Amino acid sequence: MKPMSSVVRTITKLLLGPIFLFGAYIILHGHLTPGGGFQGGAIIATVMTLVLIAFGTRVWKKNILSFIESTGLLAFVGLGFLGLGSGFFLFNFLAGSDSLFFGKVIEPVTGEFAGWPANSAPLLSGGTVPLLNLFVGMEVVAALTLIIITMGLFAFDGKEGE
Amino acid sequence: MTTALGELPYITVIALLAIGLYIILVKKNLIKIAMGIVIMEAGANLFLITLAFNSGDRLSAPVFTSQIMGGTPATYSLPTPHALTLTSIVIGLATTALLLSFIMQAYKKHKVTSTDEFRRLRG
Amino acid sequence: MTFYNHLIEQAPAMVVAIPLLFAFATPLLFKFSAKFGKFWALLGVFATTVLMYVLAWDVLSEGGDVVNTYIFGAENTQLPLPGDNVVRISFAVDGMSAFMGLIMVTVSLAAIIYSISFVKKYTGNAKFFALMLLVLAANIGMVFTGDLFNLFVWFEVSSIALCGLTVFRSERGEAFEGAAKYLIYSTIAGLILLFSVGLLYGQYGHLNIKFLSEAIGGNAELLMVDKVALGLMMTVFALKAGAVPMHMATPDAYSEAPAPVTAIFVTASQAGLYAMFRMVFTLYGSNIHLTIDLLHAAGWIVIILGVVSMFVGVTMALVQKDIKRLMAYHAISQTGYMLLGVGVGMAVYATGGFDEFGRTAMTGGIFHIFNHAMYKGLLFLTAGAIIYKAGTRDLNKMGGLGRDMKLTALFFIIGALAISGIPPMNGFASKFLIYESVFKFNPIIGAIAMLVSLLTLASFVKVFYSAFMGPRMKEMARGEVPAPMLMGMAVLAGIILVFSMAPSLVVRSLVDPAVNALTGDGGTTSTSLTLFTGHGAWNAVVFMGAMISATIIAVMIRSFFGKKGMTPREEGKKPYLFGNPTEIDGRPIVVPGSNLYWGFTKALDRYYKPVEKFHSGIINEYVFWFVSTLVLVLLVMLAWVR
Amino acid sequence: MTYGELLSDAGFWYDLIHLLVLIGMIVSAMLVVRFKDLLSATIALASVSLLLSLEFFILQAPDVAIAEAAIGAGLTTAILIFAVRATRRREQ
Repeated sequence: MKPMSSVVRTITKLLLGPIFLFGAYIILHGHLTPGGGFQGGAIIATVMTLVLIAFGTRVWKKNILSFIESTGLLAFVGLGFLGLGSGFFLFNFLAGSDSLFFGKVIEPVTGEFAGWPANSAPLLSGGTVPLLNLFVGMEVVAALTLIIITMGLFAFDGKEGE
Repeated sequence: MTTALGELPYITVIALLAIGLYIILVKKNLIKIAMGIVIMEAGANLFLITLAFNSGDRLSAPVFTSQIMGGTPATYSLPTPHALTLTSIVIGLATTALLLSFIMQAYKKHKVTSTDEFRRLRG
Repeated sequence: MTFYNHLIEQAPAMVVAIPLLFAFATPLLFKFSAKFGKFWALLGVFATTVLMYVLAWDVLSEGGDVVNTYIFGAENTQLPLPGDNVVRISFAVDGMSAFMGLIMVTVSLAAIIYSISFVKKYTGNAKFFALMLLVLAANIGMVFTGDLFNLFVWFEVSSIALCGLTVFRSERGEAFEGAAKYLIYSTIAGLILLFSVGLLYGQYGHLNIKFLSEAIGGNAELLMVDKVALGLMMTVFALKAGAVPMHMATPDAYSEAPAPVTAIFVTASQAGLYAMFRMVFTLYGSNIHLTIDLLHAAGWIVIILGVVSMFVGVTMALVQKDIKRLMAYHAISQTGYMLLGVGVGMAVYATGGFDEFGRTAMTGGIFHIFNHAMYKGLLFLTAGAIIYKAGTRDLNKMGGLGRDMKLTALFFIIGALAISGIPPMNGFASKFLIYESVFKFNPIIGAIAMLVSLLTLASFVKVFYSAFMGPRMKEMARGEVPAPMLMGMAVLAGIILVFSMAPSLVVRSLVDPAVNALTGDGGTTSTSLTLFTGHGAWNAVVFMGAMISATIIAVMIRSFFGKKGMTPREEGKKPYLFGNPTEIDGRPIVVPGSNLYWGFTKALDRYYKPVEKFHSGIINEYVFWFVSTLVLVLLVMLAWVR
Repeated sequence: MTYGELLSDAGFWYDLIHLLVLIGMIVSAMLVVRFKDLLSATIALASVSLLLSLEFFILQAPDVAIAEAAIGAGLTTAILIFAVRATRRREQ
């Protein structure tokens, strides 16, 4: 696929940042507000599609994408196995453990430990859930972009995909 | 259900399923058939979400910040079907992408787009 | 808590999580070294197999009706269900699940060992092995799941991954066609399944199977939504299992997929069977007085699907020229036996007939699932080996492979005898249970079942004759297939031989717990080394003893009274089917495999013409048959069930 | 005041928008059937997805609405356009 006109490319450059940021927000804030790894990942993948259409198919490297995809999936399952260490598969072992970022569950009014997460709404309260969202997001971005690139290459350049 | 529309979402579900099925049964173009599947998926997803909305009087989205804003925990629409629908959307995308790439490859190999020609395997 | 207890507690989740972990790591490791990647994939499937065997041992030795639950992310994985945890994702492993899990891991192990050298000549092996492991995880997930939505998810994951594998490095455009048809079929089926899950969720507000089962059983009378949901689900799972008239995409995908993938395809179809039986017995069987008519109607639907599948499958197989397509139609025909056996069990469930012959029929049907997975997996693997060496899949263009591929020929014979139900193979043991009990249920159906077995043998004679006998075709590669492929086949062949000799032990330790898990019956079918059906008995060891002594007597008679001076080779010189040089011009005489039963098929022209038109290859018509079956089943459910 | 109450309080306008979205969805789906030009049909399908995501939003499922908007209206449309580009544009 050839790059499109400079108008399209400029608009794409302008839109790129905000949409990417929105996708990242949806991923990282997914345990508290509507959204999560999949939704955010899909939004970022639409940006990737935009970039692909505006700048041509040469932009993305497939190898890196498939590496990110495998890593995301592996990290997700790995986190499930880590839960095994302190309890059971996919156990939310960070919740309520007062660890660095994700474990603090504090009642916003009284400041005391509030038990299980997601009953109240401080940002750093989901335990492993934000991490899982992040990994899912990685996987989804990479996988959907790969699909788009492979099909785009096939449709416009007549190349066989992997 | 507090709206005046009553059963209309369900009627839409039936309509979407029927239109999708009609496309799959009648239309001969393979890409049209893929579109029919997408429409049927839309119908099934809408069915699940409507179910979640209709269960009792729980009308609000399952956003937990609403509790801080003064809502009671009981006033949210059921989150389970939402999770189901999300999964079904993911699966739908995967099948659509895979099906379209098969159709593209088959076109490249044999130049077929119609189901009448897409029948080397038969008998 | 000892290590063993901890292992058993975690095993249900691990059996799914380990193949997933290995699958996702495989592409990364292939980047370093292809050899290491293959070893890693093999390690993954091996670890899963060992863990599954340990779990199955634990579950089956408890008699099968004890449910080993696993609730994801909970503080205690083994909380009783239903309880506070009904919203969570859960696995429930009982005898039937463990039985199916054993099948999945065994066939996958054989298929992955086989693939190591089978896919060597292609690129992109990393994705192949990753997808194989993913299919394994999806299949096990489908038989372990304790809630309906997970069932849908694993159903779709398995379909999508299998379609991806079907087109793996295929130069044939037909592979894309087969995969696309299978994908369209299974996607529409999946949507109907999702819709029916939605119906049950809307009515009862839960997805957990145990919870739903108690909710349905607690009703004063059957609701319309219950009947509709059961009808939809049964048809969907019959499609996944490949029952006629919703089977058309199945032979397309089976025959175009690479051989190890086809072997796994068979187990994926059987997961569909499992899901159907699970829905009928576990979801609707908790209050028999309420659902007795429903189960009776469901049983008859399953029986009719089974009989039609058996007959259409085997007759279509007789006229095939493509070796894998022929075997694919046999897979459909054999699925008919399982449907028939369990269907008879369903139809007489909770009536007097169940103790009399229903249980025997069910045991036969479920035992046949195991046998079918083993011998059909083996046969598909041998077909792959034949295609690997012959370079063609057309039966008329191959021949003489038996001279070089002696081991493959042996494995093929084992598989072919087993699928045709020749004593003393394991296929006979399960078919024996089905014949005896179905004959008591309805003599005509029993007779059809035996006729189908005969036709099966006839068509495998044709394959053996075309592929292994006759003159060697010039363009074919010489020699035996590589060792890993032989090992993969040997695993399955060994299991078939062992199970042939001790069918009653297998029934007692594997099949009875599975039947008990479905029906909650608690009975047994066999004692000691003999299988009893109430009418007759089958003991492979006695049979073998009789056969060996008969052979010895025959040899003795021949050596004492036989005509002296006749060399063994003289008989073979005649221009018979074996393709030896004729005395006239020295050229070999070959009857092409597809002409072997020409007279038979010609005589049945009035049957074959419409049936071949029925398999038209047009996907719109295929979907139409699916939808009309769906409508028919729903009509039966709504009009005839009280 | 929760989100649902906010929307229900809008009363007539809420119902009107709901009605329009549902009818628009059925009409767009019928247009998919009617259009012989596959690119037009793809755009009609995208509008089905877009209206579906609006409907999800009205039915209090914002997370599903986000996913449907990104997937249905964005990515599915893109791959359908690729597929039409790689095969024939008109349905014969």
